[in-house]
Amino acid sequence: MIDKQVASLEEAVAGAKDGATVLVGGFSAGDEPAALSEALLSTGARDLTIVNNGVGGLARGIAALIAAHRVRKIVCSYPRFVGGTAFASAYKSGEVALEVVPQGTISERLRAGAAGLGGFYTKVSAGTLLGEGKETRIIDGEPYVFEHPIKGDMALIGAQQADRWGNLVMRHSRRNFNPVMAMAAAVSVAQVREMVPLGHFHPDQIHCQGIFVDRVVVVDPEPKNWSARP
Amino acid sequence: MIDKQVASLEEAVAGAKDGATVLVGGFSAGDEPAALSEALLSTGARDLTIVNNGVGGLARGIAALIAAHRVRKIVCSYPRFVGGTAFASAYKSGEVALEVVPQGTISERLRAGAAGLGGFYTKVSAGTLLGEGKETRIIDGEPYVFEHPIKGDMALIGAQQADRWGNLVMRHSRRNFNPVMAMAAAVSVAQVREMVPLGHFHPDQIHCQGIFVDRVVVVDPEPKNWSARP
Amino acid sequence: MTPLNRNQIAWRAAQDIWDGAYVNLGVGIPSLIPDYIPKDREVVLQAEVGIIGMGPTPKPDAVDPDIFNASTQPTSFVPGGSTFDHTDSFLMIRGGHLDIAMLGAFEVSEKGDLANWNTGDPATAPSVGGAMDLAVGAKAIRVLMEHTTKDGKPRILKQCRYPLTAAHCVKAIYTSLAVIDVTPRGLVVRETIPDLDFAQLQAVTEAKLTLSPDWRVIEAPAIAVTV
Amino acid sequence: MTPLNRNQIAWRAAQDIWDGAYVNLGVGIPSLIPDYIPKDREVVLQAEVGIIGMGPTPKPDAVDPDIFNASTQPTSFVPGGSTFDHTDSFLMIRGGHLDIAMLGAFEVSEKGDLANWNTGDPATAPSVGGAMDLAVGAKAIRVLMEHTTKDGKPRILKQCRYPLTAAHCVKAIYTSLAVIDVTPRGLVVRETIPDLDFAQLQAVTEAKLTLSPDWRVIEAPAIAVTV
Repeated sequence: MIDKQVASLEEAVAGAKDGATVLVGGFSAGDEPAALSEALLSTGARDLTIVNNGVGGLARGIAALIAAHRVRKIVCSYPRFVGGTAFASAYKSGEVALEVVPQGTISERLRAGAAGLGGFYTKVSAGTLLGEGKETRIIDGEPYVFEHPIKGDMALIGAQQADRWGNLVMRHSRRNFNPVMAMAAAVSVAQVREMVPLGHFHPDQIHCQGIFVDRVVVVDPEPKNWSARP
Repeated sequence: MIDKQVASLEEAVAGAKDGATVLVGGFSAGDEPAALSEALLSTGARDLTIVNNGVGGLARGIAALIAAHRVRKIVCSYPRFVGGTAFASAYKSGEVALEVVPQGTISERLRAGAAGLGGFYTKVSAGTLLGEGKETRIIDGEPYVFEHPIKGDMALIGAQQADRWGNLVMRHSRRNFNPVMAMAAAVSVAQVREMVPLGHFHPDQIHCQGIFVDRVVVVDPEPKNWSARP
Repeated sequence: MTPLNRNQIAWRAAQDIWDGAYVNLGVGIPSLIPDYIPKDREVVLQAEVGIIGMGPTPKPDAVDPDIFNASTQPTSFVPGGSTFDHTDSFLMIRGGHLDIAMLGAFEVSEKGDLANWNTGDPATAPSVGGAMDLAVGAKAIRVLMEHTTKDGKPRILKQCRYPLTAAHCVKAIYTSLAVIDVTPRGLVVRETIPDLDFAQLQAVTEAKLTLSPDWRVIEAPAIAVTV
Repeated sequence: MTPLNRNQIAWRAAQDIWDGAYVNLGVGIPSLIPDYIPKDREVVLQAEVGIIGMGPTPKPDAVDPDIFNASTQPTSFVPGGSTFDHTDSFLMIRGGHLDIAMLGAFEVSEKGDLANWNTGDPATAPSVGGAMDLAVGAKAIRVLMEHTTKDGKPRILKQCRYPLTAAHCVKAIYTSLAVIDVTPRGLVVRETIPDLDFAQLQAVTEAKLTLSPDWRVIEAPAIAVTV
């Protein structure tokens, strides 16, 4: 029988290794699956590469990992968070390396990793600072840059509901990077607000199939840092 | 006010030009939006390139277009239909050219066209007859072939329900190529079973956003060739 | 001569959005646009986070914290509005499905080059977000900005000084002083504020301007600045 | 010596599918597998058309014409089953998310090359469908086929004669005579049917076989042929 629910956050993130690439879902610190990302602290894993749209918020989740010196590199589109100091000071000191990637290119590179593609060409960043050093090709008279897939060793994502197969439904703006990150990682872990019985979901209305999800953990949605705006 | 519903099949396919590339949704003849594809007959357009998973069924839709000598080329993964003669004889006589593309590569090329990408590398077909002549690159020690985007001048797709914005919901196995074809064409036309009021759909449960859809026409679902298995 | 304030710039740009247009609004002045779209036009607003068909900002007691826009501010759905994941959101953006992206900018060049993501300050990490995707992908890029910097230096330049977001992408510029089209023959002034003569405008613009034969004066309503 | 019939080949292959496996079943013999999966195992079946969690073939009066599999035959959902579009379906297939694809074949080589899409007949258009995507993408490819052609010629070859679907992809072969693993040291016979000696098996196999130290006899139940 398939039952992907685990009882604790520690079980949920078990096996994270030093040097791992961890994909962290959510659009910003406001919907980061922070309980999962800070549970990584309990694993002792260091030298992590974090792929996220941003660099975490004030104190929880990614910011806590940076503050605890667990992060070696961040791949993101928007390395700025008002009032956040964890990344800013680690970046200034050189402790954390930064790869800035246009937001759509992050999700497309993740999708390429998920879909078994070897890379793709995009116009985005061609002829700009972020396109420097990238292989460039003229396609239909316009410059395109080559982008490589991103795969994660682990994905930490958020969802509204899950069943025991790991089928997930997300709510409103909180879908964002979560499905593609689940698809792009070797081990994908979802923090959900609620478990539902198998068969609860309408078959045409699942946002991320259980085949992409390895572990599910219910996290009390009450703590403000999980449900509140950043 | 946005209202994409049109009153007739003729209006729905208006503007199809000689030499146009027409993306025809559905997985097989059983769920081909046949009312739309055979409405193309009324436009007089010739030398069409049809992109579809197959080559049409017994008599309706794509098969009717081939029989009426409107088709110059077919891009598909499975150019065979039990009992169907329209394509088989046009292929034998050389009237219709054929480009066989692996099924997943068709949808991925369409998605690249829809997403503004310049092409991508895939392992699929590398080292095979279908990979001959394609640019090949070794990525992580394995051969990949380069695939170009596909864009349509028009897409003809099927859906269960639409609202006046052109938001679409598909039912069960009938989703398949329909969303990505709507996304990949300059003019996208949906044949639907039912119109629903704007706001009827749950915001998280739309399968193809209206931004990808230009025209919607209600087709009586009763005719056996639209709802029956091939 | 009174320059348009930020809300008036948004008002002016809003008048040029047609009924049925699909539009992405950037942060800053563009975010003020929704209040000024003529009521008889149905305009569909998209945001990078994966939402289309956004409605007005909800009252504080009506905020649903799961409905937010690309600035992570609370928003709402209009009937027909929906969500999708990030790969579909940027397929929409990069694939040319949006009619207009209305963006803020630091600088625009006479060729329509856009600089709106990086001031080159080595102390802060450069933050691109979805700026490059929008600049490359939307069918038309329209920029909304103050005509000059706070210390009066031109922002419309022969060549951008800041790192580019994308080259040759801007189609129109709405500033505190004028509406300017980027054309193959250079920058063409379509409208100016009252009591501003062409020489005055050119004096605060580094790039060469020409006056459109259809030139006219902007008649903006009085609007208080809200942000 | 009685070769396994098609249903028995399916039965044998079904015994090796583990609880919780995600599996795609090709047309032909693989399509018979669902009836033979041990009842205590929860196996999730996927099809190219964009469906996962397929259940049994519905009775004629329970057919929903909108629920069909990759052979466009009626199917059903088990609880937890769902649908998705073609791009997600082939992301799943090509991206290595399926544990096993069980496929029919014309020929398999000793290196695990697969030929199952094209017999090179110039009179018919070659039809690839999703065969190449599955062969390249699933974590393990297992082939189910008659051990020889109808006129007794080997299908397990030193080198495929028909055009390849993909190179080096097959991990195991279930035939009417044996279960054979494709290993870095060549083809290793894991099981054979009763009363078949190794020399007899090698005689109808072009590629060189070796016998596994764990070799045993297949004890298949009697099953009538259904297709």
